[in-house]
Amino acid sequence: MTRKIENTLKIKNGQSVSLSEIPVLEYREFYAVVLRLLNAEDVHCVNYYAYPDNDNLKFICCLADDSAQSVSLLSHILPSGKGPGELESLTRRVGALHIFERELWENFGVKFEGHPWMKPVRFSHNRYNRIIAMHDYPFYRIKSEELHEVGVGPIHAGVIEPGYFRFTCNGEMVLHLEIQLGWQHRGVERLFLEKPKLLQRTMLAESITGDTTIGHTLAFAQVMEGLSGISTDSRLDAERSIALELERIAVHTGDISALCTDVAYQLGAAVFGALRTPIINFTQEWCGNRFGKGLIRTGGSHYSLTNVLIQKLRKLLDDFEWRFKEMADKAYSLLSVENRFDNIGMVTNKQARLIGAVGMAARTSGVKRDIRHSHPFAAFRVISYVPVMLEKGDVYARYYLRRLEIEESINYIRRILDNEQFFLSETTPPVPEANLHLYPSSITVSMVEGWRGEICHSAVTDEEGNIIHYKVKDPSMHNWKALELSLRGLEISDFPINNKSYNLSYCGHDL
Amino acid sequence: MNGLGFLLSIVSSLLFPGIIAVTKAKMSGRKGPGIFQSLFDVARLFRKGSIYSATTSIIFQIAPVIYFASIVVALLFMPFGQYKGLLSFEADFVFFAYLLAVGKFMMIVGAMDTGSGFEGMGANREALYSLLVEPAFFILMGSLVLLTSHTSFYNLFVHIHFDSFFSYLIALLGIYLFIQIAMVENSRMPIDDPKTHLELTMIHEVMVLDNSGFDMCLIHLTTGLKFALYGGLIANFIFPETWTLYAKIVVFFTVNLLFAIVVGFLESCRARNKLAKNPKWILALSSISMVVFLSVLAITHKLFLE
Amino acid sequence: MVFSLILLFELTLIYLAFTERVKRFLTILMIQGLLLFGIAYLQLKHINILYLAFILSETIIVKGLLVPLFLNQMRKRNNLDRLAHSKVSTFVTVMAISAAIVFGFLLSSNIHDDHLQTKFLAASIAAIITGIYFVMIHRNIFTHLVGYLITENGVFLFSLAVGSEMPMLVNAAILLDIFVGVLVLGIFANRVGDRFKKMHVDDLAQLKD
Amino acid sequence: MYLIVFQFLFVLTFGMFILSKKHMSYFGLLIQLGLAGITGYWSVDVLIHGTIFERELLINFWGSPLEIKVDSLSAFFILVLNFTLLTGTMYSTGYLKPYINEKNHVEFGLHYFSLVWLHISMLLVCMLRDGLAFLVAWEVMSVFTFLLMIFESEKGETIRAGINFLLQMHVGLVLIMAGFIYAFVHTGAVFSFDGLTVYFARFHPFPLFLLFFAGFGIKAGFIPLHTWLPHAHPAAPSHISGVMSGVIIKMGIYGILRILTYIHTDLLAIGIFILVVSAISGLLGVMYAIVQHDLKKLLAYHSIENIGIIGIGIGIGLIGTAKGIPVLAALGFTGGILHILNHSLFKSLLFYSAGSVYMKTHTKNIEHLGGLIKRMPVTALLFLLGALAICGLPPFNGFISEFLIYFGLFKGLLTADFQTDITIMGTVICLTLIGGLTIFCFTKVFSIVFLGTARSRLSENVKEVSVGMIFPEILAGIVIVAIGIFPIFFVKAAGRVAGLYVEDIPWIIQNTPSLSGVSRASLVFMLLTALLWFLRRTQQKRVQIEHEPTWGCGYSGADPAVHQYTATSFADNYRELAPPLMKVDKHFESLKEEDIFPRPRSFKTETSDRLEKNLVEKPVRKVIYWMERVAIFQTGNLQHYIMYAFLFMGLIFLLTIFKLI
Repeated sequence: MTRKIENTLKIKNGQSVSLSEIPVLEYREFYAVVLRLLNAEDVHCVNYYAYPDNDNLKFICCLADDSAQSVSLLSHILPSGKGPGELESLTRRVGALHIFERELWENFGVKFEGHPWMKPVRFSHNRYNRIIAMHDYPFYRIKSEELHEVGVGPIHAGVIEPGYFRFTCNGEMVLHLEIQLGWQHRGVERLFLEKPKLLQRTMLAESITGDTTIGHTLAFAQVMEGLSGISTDSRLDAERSIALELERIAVHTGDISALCTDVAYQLGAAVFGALRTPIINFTQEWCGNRFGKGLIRTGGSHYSLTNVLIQKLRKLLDDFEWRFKEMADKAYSLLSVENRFDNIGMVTNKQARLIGAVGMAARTSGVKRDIRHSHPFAAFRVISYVPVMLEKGDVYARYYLRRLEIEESINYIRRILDNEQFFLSETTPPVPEANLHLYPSSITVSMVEGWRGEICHSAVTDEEGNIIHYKVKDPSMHNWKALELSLRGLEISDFPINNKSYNLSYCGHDL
Repeated sequence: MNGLGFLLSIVSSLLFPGIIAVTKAKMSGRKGPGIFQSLFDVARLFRKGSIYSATTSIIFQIAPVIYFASIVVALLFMPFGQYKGLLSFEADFVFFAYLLAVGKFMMIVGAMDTGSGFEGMGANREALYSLLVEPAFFILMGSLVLLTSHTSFYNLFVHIHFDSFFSYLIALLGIYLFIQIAMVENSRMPIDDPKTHLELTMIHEVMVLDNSGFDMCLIHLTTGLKFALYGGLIANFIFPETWTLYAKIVVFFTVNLLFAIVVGFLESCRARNKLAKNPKWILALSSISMVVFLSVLAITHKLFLE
Repeated sequence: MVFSLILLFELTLIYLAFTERVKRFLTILMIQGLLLFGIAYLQLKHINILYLAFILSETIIVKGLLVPLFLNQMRKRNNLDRLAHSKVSTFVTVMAISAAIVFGFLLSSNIHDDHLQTKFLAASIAAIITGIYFVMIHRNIFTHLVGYLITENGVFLFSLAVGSEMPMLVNAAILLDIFVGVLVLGIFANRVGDRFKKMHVDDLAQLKD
Repeated sequence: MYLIVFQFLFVLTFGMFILSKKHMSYFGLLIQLGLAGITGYWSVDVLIHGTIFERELLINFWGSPLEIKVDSLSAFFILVLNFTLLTGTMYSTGYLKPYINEKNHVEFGLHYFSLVWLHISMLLVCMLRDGLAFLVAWEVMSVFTFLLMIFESEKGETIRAGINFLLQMHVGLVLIMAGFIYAFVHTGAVFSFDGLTVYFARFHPFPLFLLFFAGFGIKAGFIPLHTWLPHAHPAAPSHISGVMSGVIIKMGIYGILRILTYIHTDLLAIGIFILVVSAISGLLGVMYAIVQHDLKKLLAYHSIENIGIIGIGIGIGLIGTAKGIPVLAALGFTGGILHILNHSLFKSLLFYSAGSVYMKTHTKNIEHLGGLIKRMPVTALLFLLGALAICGLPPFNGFISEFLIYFGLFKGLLTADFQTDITIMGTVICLTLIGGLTIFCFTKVFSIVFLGTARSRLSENVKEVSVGMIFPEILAGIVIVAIGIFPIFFVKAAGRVAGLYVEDIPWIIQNTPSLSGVSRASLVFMLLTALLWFLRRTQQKRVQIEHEPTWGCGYSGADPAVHQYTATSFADNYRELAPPLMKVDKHFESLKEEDIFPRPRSFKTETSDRLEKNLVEKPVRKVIYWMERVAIFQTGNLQHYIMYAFLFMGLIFLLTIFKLI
């Protein structure tokens, strides 16, 4: 399966390989290879991280090739002589890498020469430079005495997570928006190493971001399964996919409701808000938790999707679809709503590519980036999924895409339920593993398309099979930049609906 | 008896926010707060202490007082059928409009006193929109002056007659304009959404972010009073002269109730305007009132059209 | 009664000025067609029943239904749901159209002619100016068409202004009306409908006739 | 007796130079008090009894005795200018204190000498009827204004503005002179104002009126003749700006009003002309004002706006007279004339308090100010008073004059014909827009300058100005409130002046109930405010009061100076509405689609007066360009000049041969 081409190691989504198989390049060569690979349209960087390896710093870069359905791994080593080293920044050439290099700089003090936007990512507790504090964030300032700044956060009027937004404005027009995050750094990645038990780790994955429980837990489970060589049966795959799509439907419906609230369209807000409830109630009936906590476990499941539940689900979907359509027809053709969303917060296709947008933010700008399609996992390997695409990249597109994706997800769940091969056996899925023996000196990259976009988890083990590095990447990491871009030259009053239209995760970014 | 309009308006003002809230709740299928909830809120605020920003000066403290006083004095002009307002005089509507402007001036300045970007935003928008809505009000009043040959609120409403189909149309347009002007003056939908929590898109509510206690209590009361002000005008607009006092009182409250329900309804069934659209929207009100004026010219046979 | 309808017609022009949606334009066209139907009926009640039937069916069917529905089809087919772009700010447009309305009244109040029904003239002037102004400020070919149709409504009103004396002229105007309508629609159905099916509004703008 | 003292005071002014610098202002004030007392006495007498006061001065002028004549128009202006000049001199005592060491004795003496003589010349302008004497007094007024203006002559900007002022005043003078001469040549009547009666009775008055309007309009600052005004006001010391805006530009209005007393035909055309020019001045004045960053320049543009309001009153008054709508005529004129007084009060107050701010912070750029109310509370509150008054808000004086105009307009609606109704409605729209825009502008100015936190070091450590500077402001403030609450007395005085234009003024008496209604409502409003304030105080005694920083969403690292609205930002929202009129150049590098990480940038706006650019700067540049072309010939080489002479002679020779000359 694994092949070595162009000094890289190509693996599949969720596959585990031995560390030694990953080619270690000179930085100059690494630089050239990464640039060459990223030149292709359908290759993007899903993760780029480093971990201390025998006093050195080992950098691992994962580049996903969407057309070949493979992930290329390559690495380089920065010997730690006297203090942190200095590398030439890749961001200058590929903007999308900015967040990874900033993270590396923040955590290890590695200087990236020529990086245009070297700012702290999340003020992690284990950051290299502990002197810099929250209120020292180096904001971009436009030199003028005629502009005013508006600072919003970290405590918001709406009950949302903490984040600080600073707008540099001329009157109503926003000239620059800068987002400072990192108000709730919990040290999730370090906790993965500190908590030895699988259950602890699973629960940790469940709470990376509360609204994407299924997505993150699934990514985690895939990592564990990959590292321990467990293969899942088709029934489990189907259940996982259904859970993922249900989560997508629920959150999207909630977001549509929230968008309606933000433009003061009360009817839409109330009805969509109410529509979300039966979906999450079904999840509760299935696994006991409305947000799907406890549903996804490594190697198996405690809660089988029984025939009774399947019948209920079918009925629920029929009911939901009908009611959703009725309200959506109204909400999506109401001119006052359309007027409010239209033509604002545009992120062009070019910009989306430059910043490496993922998930919805990418798909609304015409960038076809969907892990379900390009790196299929679970049931998506069997029944292919065709992503929904929009071109314009404005708030309306993001509002509209949610509707289309909900409809598509309903269809997809039906296709799984209708597919005989998944539910042939009456057998319940295997009981989840309690203790795992992980492959020594291995690495796994697991990707899942959560409702927000691609989630990437990656783990590295040492010679004894202990995890020595666990890396989580939430789609928000990329997409916060899209929010910044879409505010350029926009009216400040359009910020809330823009923010809501992305609905990015604060804790997923802060970790 | 001249103060009847004033008294009735005060009564209806107390219920206004409650009725709007109940309507909105019913429209979205919620149970919603009780009608008197807003009054409890006001009472609670009255008992509360205040927090002042250290940046503010006396302007910030006196602004709500003047704002409230301006609306109350404006209500003193409110006629009721054949009873004059307490302070009625000729061309009193000019004083009325400028008095409202005093309150607004002070609120804007008071908001700017906090030195906050949010409140600056709200103040700026309020200043712009209230300046744009003025012409609509004056043209409408000019049309009524022309229609009735009188220049005080009391006389305007006493002498207004609707007889032909055409004059009913004018009456309808007049009511429409009064409602929309009220919406702009009160920063309600579709100009502004008072229920939103988004500091960046609000107008009036963001201006009063730093107010608390007694000041906030006055501001809350003023919201109702302002609605009652326009509700009262609309009610006066449609009273026929011949009705008895009791019928008028019933109609007065019905009109106010309907007005509140209409506001609640409007706020439920549409999205608010994009902020950049508001100036145009408000300007269109002036255009509509200009058409009303032209048609009044036609009714009074100043404009001879075959 | 007739004057009330004319008044409503003027209001549709103001509405036209501050709306920015293609969809809304069509609603306005439809309303205008209905208003014209009413006006024509009330005004021409006394003429030959055949003529009347002809004129009425023309206003309600062609202006009120056929044209807007057809345009709506076009809009859907070409995905023209978005904003109608214009070079001039809406703020100026509202003022310009209000000025046109006042101008119409001022001008027609100064004309004293026994053969002229000035109340139609006032609205007609306003509508013609609005239509032309609309064509001038918009980049988009579709909105140009709306502008033409508004102008055409103005011409219809104008023919009513002189119409009671010269019923033939009314007929001529209406024939012209239908002719232009059909012609324009035909052209658009061919050009926009098929060849540019997938094109965006902005691309259409380059098509300027 | 009074007359002799009056003239003796002229001579006494020369004593100014023998005094020490400290005492000059008091001496000037004394003389001015004398002048004001005497002329005020005459004027009050004239206004009360409606008589005309006539005397001959002792001075012989051009061989004949110089006659002074005070009618109600002159009397009204004399009272206005006396008050403003007195407060101006009082204010200057404190304002010029820092300059005592900087300026030498002659400079200082000249300043006060000019101030007193400005007073004298203005009084004479109002009193003289003889054409030539009037022109001399007019010229003297301009020259002394110039001298006063260039007090800070070490600044290049001041000199430039001063010369610009003097130049434009001379253009005005030439136009007025041309008017007199034109009338004189055509009729042969006396070379004086009274001589114009003959001309206006015989010929179409409009063309000649236009000439006079252009001449006086330059002084008054009607758009498009306003271009000197926004430069002169900021350049002059603040007491002079106050006087300039308060009364000097009103002399232009005086001239126009004086001319109008002689015109009895063609009033409709003149009325509409004045109305249109004034409406444009009013609207554009305030629109330009909003985008200014220079405090005094902004106030200068507001002078243009208020001249517009005065003009609107006069314009509709004339239309009313012409159309036979007495109520429109009476209320229009009364409102316009009362606004002359009102504007002089609140505008001088505003300029004085702006001057105090400048004196303490040394900057006129409002983007550098902020939070001054805590350091200069009295100045701030007086400025607020002036701001409320200039916005025409009750219960202050600005409202009264605007109310009269509105009242006249709405009353006029009833009896007017269709076209007049449309005109009236147009005027109403203009007035409401002007009112609204003024509120927009003054909420901006007041809050940016006095509220919030300091935007720069300049406004951080300042102190309140001396009592001597506050006193004249308080005087003006008292009159502002007095007119606002008890308007009837002042309206009657203005009505007396309006009587010159309108046959009888029964309407003034008829609308007094309305005015007393206004004062009653104003009193109720003030009482209610006081009552609520008292209630609030008692409530606050019982509850807990805390002081915290302004709500900033819990973020501690923000700089409060940058996180508040700036003047540019405040104005920007409105500017978007009228981009063709408001040319504001933004110097700001915009980003391209692919620039996802912005480069270091800066932002700056620049406002330019489009009218000034197109009407003055461009033609002047054209002229200079052609001058320079001609200057090629001026080589300074003798041979060349001789050659020119030969060429010229040759040309003459040729032309004669071909019988062309």
